Amino acid sequence: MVKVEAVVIRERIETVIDAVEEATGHVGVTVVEAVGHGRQRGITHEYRGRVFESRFLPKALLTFLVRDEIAAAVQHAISDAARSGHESGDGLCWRSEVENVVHNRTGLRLEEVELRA
Amino acid sequence: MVKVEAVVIRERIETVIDAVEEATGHVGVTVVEAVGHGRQRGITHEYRGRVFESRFLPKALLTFLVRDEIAAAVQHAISDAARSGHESGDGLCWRSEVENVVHNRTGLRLEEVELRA
Amino acid sequence: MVKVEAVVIRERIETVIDAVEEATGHVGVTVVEAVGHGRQRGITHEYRGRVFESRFLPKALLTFLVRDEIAAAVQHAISDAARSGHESGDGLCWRSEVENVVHNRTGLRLEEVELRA
Amino acid sequence: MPKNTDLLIAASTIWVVVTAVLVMFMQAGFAFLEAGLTRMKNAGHIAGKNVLIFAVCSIVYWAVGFGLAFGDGNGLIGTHGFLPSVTQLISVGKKPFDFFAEIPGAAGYLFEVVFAGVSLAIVWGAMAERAKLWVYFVFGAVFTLIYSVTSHWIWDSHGWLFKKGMQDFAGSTVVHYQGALAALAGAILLGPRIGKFGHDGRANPIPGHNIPYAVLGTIILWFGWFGFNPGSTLSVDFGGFGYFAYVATTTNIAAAAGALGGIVTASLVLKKPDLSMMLNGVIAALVAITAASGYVAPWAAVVIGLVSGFIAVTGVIVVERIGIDDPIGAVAVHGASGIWGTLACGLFTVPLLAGRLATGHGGLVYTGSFHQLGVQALGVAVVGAWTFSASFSVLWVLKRLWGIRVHEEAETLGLDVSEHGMWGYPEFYIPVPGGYGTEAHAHLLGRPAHVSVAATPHEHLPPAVVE
Amino acid sequence: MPKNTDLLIAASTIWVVVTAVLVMFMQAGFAFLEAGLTRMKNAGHIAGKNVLIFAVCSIVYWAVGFGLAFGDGNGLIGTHGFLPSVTQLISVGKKPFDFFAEIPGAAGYLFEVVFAGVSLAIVWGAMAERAKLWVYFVFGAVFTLIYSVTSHWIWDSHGWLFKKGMQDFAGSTVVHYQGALAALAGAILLGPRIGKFGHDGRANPIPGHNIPYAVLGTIILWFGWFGFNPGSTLSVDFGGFGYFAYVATTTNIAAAAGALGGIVTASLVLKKPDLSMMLNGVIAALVAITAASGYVAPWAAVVIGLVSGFIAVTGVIVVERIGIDDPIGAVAVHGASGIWGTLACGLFTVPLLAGRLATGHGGLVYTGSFHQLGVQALGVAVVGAWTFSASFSVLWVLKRLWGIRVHEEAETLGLDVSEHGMWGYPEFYIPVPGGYGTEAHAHLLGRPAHVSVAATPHEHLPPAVVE
Amino acid sequence: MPKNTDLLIAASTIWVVVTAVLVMFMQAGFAFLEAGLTRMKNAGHIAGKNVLIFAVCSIVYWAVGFGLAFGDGNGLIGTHGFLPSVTQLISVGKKPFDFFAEIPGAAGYLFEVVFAGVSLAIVWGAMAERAKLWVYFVFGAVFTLIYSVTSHWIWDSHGWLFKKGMQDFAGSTVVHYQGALAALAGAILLGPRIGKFGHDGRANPIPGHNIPYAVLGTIILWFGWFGFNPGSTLSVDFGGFGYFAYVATTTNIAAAAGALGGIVTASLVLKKPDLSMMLNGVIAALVAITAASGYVAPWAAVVIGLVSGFIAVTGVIVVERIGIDDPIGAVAVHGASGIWGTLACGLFTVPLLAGRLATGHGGLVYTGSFHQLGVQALGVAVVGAWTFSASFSVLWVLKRLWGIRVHEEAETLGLDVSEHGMWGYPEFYIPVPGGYGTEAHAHLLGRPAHVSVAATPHEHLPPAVVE
Ligand SMILES: Nc1ncnc2c1ncn2[C@@H]1O[C@H](COP(=O)(O)OP(=O)(O)O)[C@@H](O)[C@H]1O
Ligand SMILES: Nc1ncnc2c1ncn2[C@@H]1O[C@H](COP(=O)(O)OP(=O)(O)O)[C@@H](O)[C@H]1O
Ligand SMILES: Nc1ncnc2c1ncn2[C@@H]1O[C@H](COP(=O)(O)OP(=O)(O)O)[C@@H](O)[C@H]1O
Repeated sequence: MVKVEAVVIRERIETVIDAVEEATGHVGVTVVEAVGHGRQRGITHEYRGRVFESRFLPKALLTFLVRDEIAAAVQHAISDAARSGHESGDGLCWRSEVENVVHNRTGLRLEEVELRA
Repeated sequence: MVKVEAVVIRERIETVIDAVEEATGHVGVTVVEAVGHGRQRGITHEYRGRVFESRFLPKALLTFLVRDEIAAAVQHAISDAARSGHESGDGLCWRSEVENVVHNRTGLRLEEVELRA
Repeated sequence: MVKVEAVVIRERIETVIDAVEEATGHVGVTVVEAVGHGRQRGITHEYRGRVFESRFLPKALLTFLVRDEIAAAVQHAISDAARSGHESGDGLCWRSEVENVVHNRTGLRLEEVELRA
Repeated sequence: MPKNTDLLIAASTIWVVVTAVLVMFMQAGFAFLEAGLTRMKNAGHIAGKNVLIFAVCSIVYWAVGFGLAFGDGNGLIGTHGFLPSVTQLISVGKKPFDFFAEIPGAAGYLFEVVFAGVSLAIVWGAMAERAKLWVYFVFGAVFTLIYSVTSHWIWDSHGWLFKKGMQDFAGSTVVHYQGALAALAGAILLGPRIGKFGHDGRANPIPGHNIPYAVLGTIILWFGWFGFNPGSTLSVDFGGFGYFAYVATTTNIAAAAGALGGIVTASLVLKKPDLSMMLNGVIAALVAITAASGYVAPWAAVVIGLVSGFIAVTGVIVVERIGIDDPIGAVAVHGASGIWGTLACGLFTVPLLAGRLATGHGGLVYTGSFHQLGVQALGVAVVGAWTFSASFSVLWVLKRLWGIRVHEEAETLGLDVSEHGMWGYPEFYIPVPGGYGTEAHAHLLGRPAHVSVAATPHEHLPPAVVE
Repeated sequence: MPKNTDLLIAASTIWVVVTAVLVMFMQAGFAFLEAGLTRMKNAGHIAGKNVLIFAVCSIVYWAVGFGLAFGDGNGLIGTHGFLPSVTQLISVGKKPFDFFAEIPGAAGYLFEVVFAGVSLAIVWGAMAERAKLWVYFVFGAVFTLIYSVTSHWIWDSHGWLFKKGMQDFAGSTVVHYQGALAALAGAILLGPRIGKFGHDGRANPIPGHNIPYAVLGTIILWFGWFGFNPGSTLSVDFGGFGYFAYVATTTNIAAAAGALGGIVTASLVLKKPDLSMMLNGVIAALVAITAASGYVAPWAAVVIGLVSGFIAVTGVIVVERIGIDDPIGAVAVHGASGIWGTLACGLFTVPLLAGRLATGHGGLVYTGSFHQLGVQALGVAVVGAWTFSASFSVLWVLKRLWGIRVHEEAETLGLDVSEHGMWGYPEFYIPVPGGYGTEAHAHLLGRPAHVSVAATPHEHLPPAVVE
Repeated sequence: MPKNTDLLIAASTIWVVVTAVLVMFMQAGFAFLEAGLTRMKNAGHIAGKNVLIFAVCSIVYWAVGFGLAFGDGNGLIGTHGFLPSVTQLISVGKKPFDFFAEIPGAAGYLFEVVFAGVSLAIVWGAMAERAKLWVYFVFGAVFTLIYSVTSHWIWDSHGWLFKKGMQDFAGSTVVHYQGALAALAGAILLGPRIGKFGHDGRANPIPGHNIPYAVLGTIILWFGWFGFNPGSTLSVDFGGFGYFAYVATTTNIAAAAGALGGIVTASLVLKKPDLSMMLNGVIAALVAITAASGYVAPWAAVVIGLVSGFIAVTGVIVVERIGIDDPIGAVAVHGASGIWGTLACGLFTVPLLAGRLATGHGGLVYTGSFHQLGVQALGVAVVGAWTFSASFSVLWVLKRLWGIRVHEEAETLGLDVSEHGMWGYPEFYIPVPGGYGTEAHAHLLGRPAHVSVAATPHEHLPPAVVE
């Protein structure tokens, strides 16, 4: 199968997940809270007269394990839905091959489980 | 080497780690708190008379970097130990190739470090 | 492109990121708080006369998506900067191939975006 | 050798000052109840604004409010005692503050200003998580005056509603109902918080972030209410020597019944013993018994409390149903229950006690007469009209002129960081992967001098890395 | 022109009501001490239940308990003053509450009900994190009655133990030891929390989630104790005019010594200055000085406090050793130290002060006689037998009939969400990847109308994606 | 039939004990203000140490301090009343404590010891997050004595500064300025926290972890200050019967003005209405009005408060500029503002009130004379020299002998876990991936018996895994 990973702004997590489901019918995602640093500048804070910046911004890291044939469509849906219209910070989306994806509950391969569903 | 990743319920994190060690002698894991969405339904909450559901459930994402020969046994041990008996939510386990795994402290390849140990 | 991942101690996160930028000019990283278990022993706590140990130690998981040609230099910079001088716990650094890295905001491939920048 | 009148002044002043101080502490109760029932991202702002508005109130009430409310004057307002002088404050029972017969004017100010502060604290509960900061200054000052006028009507011996024999022992109407009226006006003009109502119009729950805070706030309020009601005797002998102990007893019994009424109603109506509803039940009961505490029998206190618990739970839901977003339930808890408490006097006042306090007459269940109930209803109606229209108009003007609600981004980001530049819990928000409690990052530490402790890394490095 | 007796009533009532209010506030102290020393997942429930049980207690004590304890009656129980009338509550020194000579019956109720509430709060400390909600209602009501009977024995002028000259100035035995006995019964019948004892039987630490809460709780308790002990003079002249100030002094000195005893013992025995143990030391000392505060010299207060600190630390460990899971250490802190304080009177009571308070005689170190020590020991033994057996039987029956412990899943998930439907800190638990403070997710906001702001995405998309 | 003098003693003792109790509660205020304005990793330690040092202070003050300060003696120190006896504590207006004319010696001890505790609490604010635990014991004891000497000079009727007519009604100089002087010495000798100043010397912000805590702390302090200032009449008739109510009024007005002064200054100078600065403004104003509360007119209280708010904000910044790391701003808030309050008497004291209190004369604005201002300045200078040098020397010696600062690792890890073995919020720190509220991990639960519930896993496993 293919592992599609994406870094998105936190406000868009559910939008992205819904977009993937609408576009490809795929259900199943694991989400991790992340912070990122990129071209975008960090947030400015003030405390007792001191102004300072955090170089990191809150993001989320999404992992989708999907059938090879829908991988491209999933990526498309993600980067489309992740787009917020801000000048910066919408993150990335990429994919890689993974082998032998096992479904813990049944011990079967995920493909089979998804077929049965 | 091989990177074995697994999504498991949080209660089973240590059980899974112990199972891997027992089965293959492998020590070394990195754990991240995650939340997941899959076939399973989310939790229902009530507050001031409103009932609502969170579509996400708490999970953990485990990453094991292991020698190629034990990868299969590690996966086996994981999905076995991750099985909770609930109807749903036990997660997945998969693997992929990784190159040049460097051990930061010594700068050596992890294989070598493990051999020496 | 190449995905370089690293597990480092939290105090070194920014040192590592700066080292990568200095060595290769690469900007862009996604950071996740993790806890790890390896050769190193955990922390000891005391509460109301009971001493106990947590087998896990706080770490961070860094993900860099980089151009193939600089991957080696990036890994070098990481494991170098991650070295703390403690006897243990400095973590790992590895890499793997990833395909079709899309930049969400523009929908372009990340390579192109980086070229333009 | 002190004279007995001196000793009476001493005892009365001790009593009034101590109870005033208890009431002042209710600001901490409101701060934590409100912060607990709202979101983390606004916690510092919500808690901190209680300090701010009590400050505004203290100054304005000293300058103008106290004179308006308790200075000599006519049936509508007090016309003397503005910016009171040292002598006016230290003398006892002298004009313009002769309303306070056994305590110095200063004790009168202290006791009455903390009441104004409570009424003001209620206002913001319903406006929480979206109002602009400066609105607290401006409307805080204006409401203090609106409040002062009403308190003159009902409490001052020249007040026209007082003369009609209206019974509002410690202010179910004056303090709580009034606060709720302004809160309602504010909530309507502000509109609901982002995300409170879905596109289908269904209300979404926005859970408060810290129930232990809400519990602490509620216990502090219960505690402070022992100053609020018993202290309203304004002396040690009003109603008889030590009568205030009786007032404290009805207060405690009603509050207890309110907790039970609230949690039972929640269990039956909502199918869950919602803790925030139990706490609302306690406060609603305290609000209701405020008017009645000096007038009713213990059994009536139980009834008043139980009903208040029911009002709190159902009231919160009804307010939400009609599309008003009241984060902490101020309209139901202080408004609906304040009305209930005021009317309850008309039902349950014991003639004997009405006599002892020389205010109005016995209630329906004792006298069979609707007279007192009528007086109470009149008060509720008049105050409702005056305070709501006054508050609504002022806030409406402020909204038209400068706007009273923060921008969408500010609200989404949270008022702590957008209005004050820093979160209430920075270590949960400033995205520092090093995480809580470590500051090992560039903007605080400066770069560590050396990034490597290995002699020369290259030596150890595997060819694969050096290539 | 007030009469001197009126002024005496006024002053005494002020004193008793103010101190009663301080004691009532101890509920916040217990709520935060207990919440702080238990886990996040139960924080709302733990804090909230203190409001609930104080409510139950207030109603039950008004209806029955107060009469049982202080109404006219025989040596075993009071038989009058149930559901007291208005007149009974406002009159001073009249039957059935003539026990209270210088304050109205209402002041008596208020002061005594908050004591019952404290005793009840102690009970639940040892039962924390696993008891069912309804048990609080039922056993709360029952224990209030058990408590009332004992307090009649020791405090009421007709009480048989009082007649024997037992010295328990403010209730080391009546309030604290009793609460601990019920707590012990509850902890035994409930069994330990999941995970408290490993398969090897070794106790596992389950750290409390918030030490600052525990500190706040402890300071609030220390604060409230200045009502608890000094207020027990029930007038301004018992022991001499202003004698209550002396009681406050011994209380403060003992508490201070308790903190030092606790932290030093912890440092020596546990090799760490455990903060929770220092706090337990303070409370244990306050518990011990409760009986002795009116009877002993300052140096004795220091001794009592230091020993209490030692008892707290070692007691907590011993209780754990014998396999009892007492999350906040109620059995050691209120039980063991309550016994110590009661017996300490038999050792250190100053004859002069015993005389002034007209209760019992001097202690061993002054009189060389074991008499008073014997009386104290008798009281401890009798109350121990009565309260433990009564509490154990009632809880045993409840357990047999309906079960008093929540299900395993509920306990693992936490009582906040399982019993009340919502966590005490929702933003830490509701798994929302958007994280604290953002509600930008489906179940609250409804889907955003547009998911893309790019003109038509396909144009920009690389072939690789469109294929 | 009580005599009027008895009733006077009763009333005065009630007043003094109640206000003393309010002041004692200020320890909770400092605990939460300090914990709120420092980091999570030190929260338990910061909060807990307030209990510890108040304990040390209570014992030392009882043994030595009280005699030094208020026992009979000469102009420099008291020489009697150490380890006071029962009789000395229960008798009224008798040697060695005849300074307290209308209350028992015990009431005197209680009221004065809580003041010493406040002064001591201030000391540690500036030393927060880096001092060793034992230093609290040693320096806590020493400072209590330094403090006692100064309080004798200014407050005791034999004190040489008192005889000069210095006006310090409740201790802007004695309590707050002194505490700040020791705090300054400590902050200098400890040096800044790791990361406070960058390599370029620029100060880095280290945000406090919990603004709601800081708000609670501030409101508790405001609440407690109603004991602090008004209670300093030490009777019900000093300045006239019920005069203390006037003191409470100026206190409240000044505090309110301080909040406004603080937030306005912050908005103008810092361009943000920083909440922590508003809170500092409140406290600075309370500090300043402490000396003046009995002497000045309401309008002057407003001026004093506004200026204090300005001093708090600018002072905090200046202290940081000159390279001193004072985490909660003690030096500015208690030091600079304490001086301001003391001098303000020289400016604004109303002659009438100076007369009523029979201390010093009217201020510059009324009398046109610089006399009182001179006396005030003298006091400030002398106390500054004495307390700073004494504190600095003692801490300098401690530093030389054993070191007063924790090791770098301990400071980085946080004092909770390094000094006490456990974090103040364990569930945020103990790295348990199971996360908050679940203890399902080996070191607590012991291994689950079975790891699999599937019949025999191999059957289901895909060939790829079994190979
Ligand atoms: N090369 C990279 N490797 C890993 N993560 C990256 C990389 N570039 C960007 N990211 C992630 O994407 C987020 C957005 O990137 P950023 O450059 O700020 O957005 P934009 O390119 O739209 O300005 C970053 O915060 C980071 O989490
Ligand atoms: N296709 C997927 N990609 C990524 N994560 C997945 C996928 N399917 C499931 N998961 C993860 O596994 C968890 C359990 O999946 P779920 O479908 O709920 O379990 P089950 O299949 O046993 O019902 C999910 O919460 C999610 O974290
Ligand atoms: N085989 C592995 N797979 C995944 N993560 C690992 C592995 N080995 C180590 N780690 C990560 O690296 C961290 C440091 O490893 P550890 O063995 O403690 O360091 P050292 O080898 O320097 O003693 C661990 O806490 C874990 O997070």
